[in-house]
Amino acid sequence: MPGPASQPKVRVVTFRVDDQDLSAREDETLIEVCREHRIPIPSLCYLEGLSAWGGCRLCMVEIVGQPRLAAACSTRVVEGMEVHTDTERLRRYRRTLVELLFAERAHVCSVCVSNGHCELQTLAQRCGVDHMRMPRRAVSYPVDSSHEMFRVDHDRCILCTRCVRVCDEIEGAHTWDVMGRGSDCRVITDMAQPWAESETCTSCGKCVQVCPTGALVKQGTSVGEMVKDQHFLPILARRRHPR
Amino acid sequence: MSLHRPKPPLPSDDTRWKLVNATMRRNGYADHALIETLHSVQDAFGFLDETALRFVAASLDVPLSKVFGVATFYHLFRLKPKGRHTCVVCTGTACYIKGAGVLVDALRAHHQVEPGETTADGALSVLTARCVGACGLAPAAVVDGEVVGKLAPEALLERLDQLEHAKTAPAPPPRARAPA
Amino acid sequence: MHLDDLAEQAATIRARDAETEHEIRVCMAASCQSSGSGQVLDALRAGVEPQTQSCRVKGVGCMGLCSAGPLVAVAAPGDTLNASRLYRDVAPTDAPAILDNLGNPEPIERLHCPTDQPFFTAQHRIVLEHSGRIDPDSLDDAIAVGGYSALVRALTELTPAEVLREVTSSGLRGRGGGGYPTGLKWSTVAKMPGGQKYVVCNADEGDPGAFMDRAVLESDPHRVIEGMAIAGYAVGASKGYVYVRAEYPLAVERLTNAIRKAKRAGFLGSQIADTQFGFEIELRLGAGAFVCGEETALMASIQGLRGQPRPRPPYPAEAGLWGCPTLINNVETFANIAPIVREGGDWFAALGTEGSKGTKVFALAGTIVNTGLIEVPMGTRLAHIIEVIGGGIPGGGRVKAVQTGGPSGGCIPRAHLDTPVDYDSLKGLGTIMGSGGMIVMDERSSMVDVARYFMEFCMTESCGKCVPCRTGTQQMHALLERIAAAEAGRAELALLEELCEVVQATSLCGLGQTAPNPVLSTLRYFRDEYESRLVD
Amino acid sequence: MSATPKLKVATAWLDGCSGCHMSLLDMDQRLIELSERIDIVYSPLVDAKVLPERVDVGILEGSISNADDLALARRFRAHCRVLVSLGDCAVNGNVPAMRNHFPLEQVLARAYRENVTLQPQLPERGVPALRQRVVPIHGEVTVDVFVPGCPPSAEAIWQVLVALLEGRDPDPSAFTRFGA
Repeated sequence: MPGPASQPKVRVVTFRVDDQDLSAREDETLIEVCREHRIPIPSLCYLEGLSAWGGCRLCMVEIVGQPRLAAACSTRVVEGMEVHTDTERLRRYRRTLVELLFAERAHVCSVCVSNGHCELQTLAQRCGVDHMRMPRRAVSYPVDSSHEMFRVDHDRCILCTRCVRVCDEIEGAHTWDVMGRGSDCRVITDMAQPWAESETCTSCGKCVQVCPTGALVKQGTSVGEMVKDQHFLPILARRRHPR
Repeated sequence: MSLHRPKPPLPSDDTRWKLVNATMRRNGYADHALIETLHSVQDAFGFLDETALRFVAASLDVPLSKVFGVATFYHLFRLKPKGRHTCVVCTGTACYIKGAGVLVDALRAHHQVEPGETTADGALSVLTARCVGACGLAPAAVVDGEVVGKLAPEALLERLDQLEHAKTAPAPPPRARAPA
Repeated sequence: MHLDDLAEQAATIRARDAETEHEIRVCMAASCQSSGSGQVLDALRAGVEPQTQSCRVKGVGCMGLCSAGPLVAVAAPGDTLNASRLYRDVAPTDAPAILDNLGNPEPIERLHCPTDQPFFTAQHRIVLEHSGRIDPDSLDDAIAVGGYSALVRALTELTPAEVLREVTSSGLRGRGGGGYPTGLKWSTVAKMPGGQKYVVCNADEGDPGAFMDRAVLESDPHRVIEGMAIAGYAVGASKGYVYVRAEYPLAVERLTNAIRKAKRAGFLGSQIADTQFGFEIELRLGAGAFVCGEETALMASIQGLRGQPRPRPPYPAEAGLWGCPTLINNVETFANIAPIVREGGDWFAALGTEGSKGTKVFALAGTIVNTGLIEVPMGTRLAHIIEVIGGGIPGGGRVKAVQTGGPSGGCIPRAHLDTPVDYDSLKGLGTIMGSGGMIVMDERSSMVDVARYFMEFCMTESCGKCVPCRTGTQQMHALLERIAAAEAGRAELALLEELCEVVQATSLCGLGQTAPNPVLSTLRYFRDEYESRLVD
Repeated sequence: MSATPKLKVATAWLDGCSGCHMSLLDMDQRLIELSERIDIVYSPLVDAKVLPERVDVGILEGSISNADDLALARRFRAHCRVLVSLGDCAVNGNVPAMRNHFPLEQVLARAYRENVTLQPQLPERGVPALRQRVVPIHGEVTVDVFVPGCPPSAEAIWQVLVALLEGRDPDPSAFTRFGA
């Protein structure tokens, strides 16, 4: 018999996105509103149900009157704002960012278990990236197949930290984190030991499901067989952190 | 909800653990004392090994991966023991313009060691630093904690040779082992 | 404690000091210490023992002319640096000669470093007013020259709003690089609803070639503490952190010492100057990460996390340390506060230019005769700083370019040396004021190589969080290596420029957004150096 | 139709599996339509053994992995007005470039010594020398059109050729992607 919850006063604001008049609660971010209204804004680190990270920079948009671009995932809507999400300049930046990601590690789509179901691959096609102008960085990382159910292939990791956040914020285990700095960053389990030896991993597999690429996958999958299922995330997020 | 959080026992009876513990106690075993505590481990033991990282993680109740993430993010933290002597070549702008690169090359050629590494015999660790603030003495290096400036490569090599021959600097104490 | 009590205490100390005829000041800042000033101090002390009353030997902070260290000044107590007799390149064996010469009207010729040369006379010292005069480890010395009088005055005679008004009217802008109006920043934090607030001093001076903050901390630490406490009073914060580079052990030691002494004397702690205001300062050490100079990364580091920036807003003034309103200023900014409160905001605003008030401390380094620390009014022409104060290029060579702002800045070519140094003029030239590093380069320096050097810096210091900075700096560095080695063609130069634009526009924090600056500025002024290396 | 001169097309496969050429043949009856509008003047699929002086469209499959690949890519660039990178190997190195993770000596040892039971030896005669690193075509010569895919579908290749025939800029991303 719950009484009326004392709602903090949240205003509703109106604004314009790509010539479309919209309204939303002022505590919502641009990307939330755009996704709700099916205005496509690319992102590889944002995922509904996880905290915003602001790392991939693909969701940058133009706000009229602001000299700098804004990341839609970490910008709240403001009364009267006018947003452009798909200008020629933004398209060019996004293409370059996707190219940079492809060139950073050995993303070889043809032999990836996520081929055909990979967010990076799909985004490349959508952005019109048909080649990389810069050479691929000459590094490679070992594949950790020690876990009986899952596998991590760092060559396919884009450091979006979705796995880190889902493990910390939803599962509560905080098995994953990031080690190192710059391009040498790597996602790690516990003390960067083989996944199977992790003392904190509950083998829940959420990290695998939220991974946008073929970096975290199920064992026993072959090329193109790894299909991710993320429908659980908004549901669990609401249960864990009721608004 | 407050769950009981037991403090882990000290990894060994090495008294240096007490210094580490004191840092954590002074900060109320709060998770934000992590970097301070890692500094104190490194001051006491010279580097951060797995035993220490696990002890700190358990004491401050910080996830292992987070501790490892922090320890590897900051360039000052070392996960391997240092050599008997260290030579930090300053590669700040002023030193760079005045030939820090030549110093690094000389060390590479003469001691077969890359910056960030220790010679095979454990005698010398070579590091680079982004400006030690002695721009007036460029190019400068810090040899066993002492800043030496206006260096020609020959002078630096000679100075390092003297260190090894003199053997005056005490070797760092051996790393404490946890009781089996 | 009343202002009168403090003034009386200062007078007593000065009177006691004045009983000594000569004061021998030995620079004990890091650079002179590296040249052996510690042994000089010991030798002088050993020699002076029998004479006691007539002569006092003390270690002091930076006197500025680092390239001539160890520096020793012979003065009457209370004398300014310029009024003293200065000796350069002093060795411990020179101690007897210096002591023997105390009464002589003529200085020792072979050691003498005249203080009537432009390096000293053309400066205007506010931040460094006591640097090189007082013993940084002595609270008495600080009090004797008026230390903490601004704090006590603020607490006992001014309301927080009045302090804010002085800081705002002074026109002081942040000295850490961005140049954000300090008064505005303070007011924002002050306006946030009560509860826990923090004051943070950013002493993570990471620009290679910059050592202003280090010198202030090593020479006059109480001044920074005083500035922070005044800030705490003005914005309603009771706790402060100094985030200082671990690479500066001497600064850490002196600051620790100063905080302890200030606390014991009641300038920190609860009920300061018998008022209800309390303020504590805690030191936090960095661990070698340039990006921690960025304010959100710095706060993450204080909280024991990886020093990775987060998107702003919320700004630290609204939600900073542990989500509380937090004021972050750099060392030099805090060092300006006590004089502003003491002399008034209008006094400060009368110095400098229209948009940039007061003075600025610069670290002069590179290919220049006088390497060291200088303080000049905003608006001083670059040529004046380099040719007159800095003494020009050794051997009379020509300046090719001056680099300001470190890895976030750019190179100013010789043709623009007539520019006045202020925030807006430098911005117009495609560089920034930055924290005050000023590297002079002569004709031998390759601008492509300079750009490559700074890009390597940004690449290794990138935290790895955002894609453009993490991978973009790495690709730009690879392109610069190829251009420097004459392996790249026109298409690669075009790609470099494209990457500059993308990294600048899309990076998460200031480190990434400004990382292309050294490339863009050298391309702007020295494009021919790039093009002459292209192969096609 | 026959009034307009036919487009001269040359194709070659470098370091690849020839799958992209198979995909080209997968066009089925459209090949007949194509044959009325283009002439294949040089290709592993036809008998002509000399690359004509002037070619309208050159299509390269595979990456540049050895000395012969490089020579052929350069010849194509010199002779072709429009150069097309066909397939992932040509566009980004794909599988052949996976050997870049290892030094060339290790790659050769693995292929010709460690995994060979009968008379293990490095081939020296009659084979082109492998280059240290595998690069996509545009790593060495300028490329005009990139058609990713492993292999690109017959439809994608058709669309690209039709666009070139009609003098339009092809938009391969509308029909194909990396790994497709």
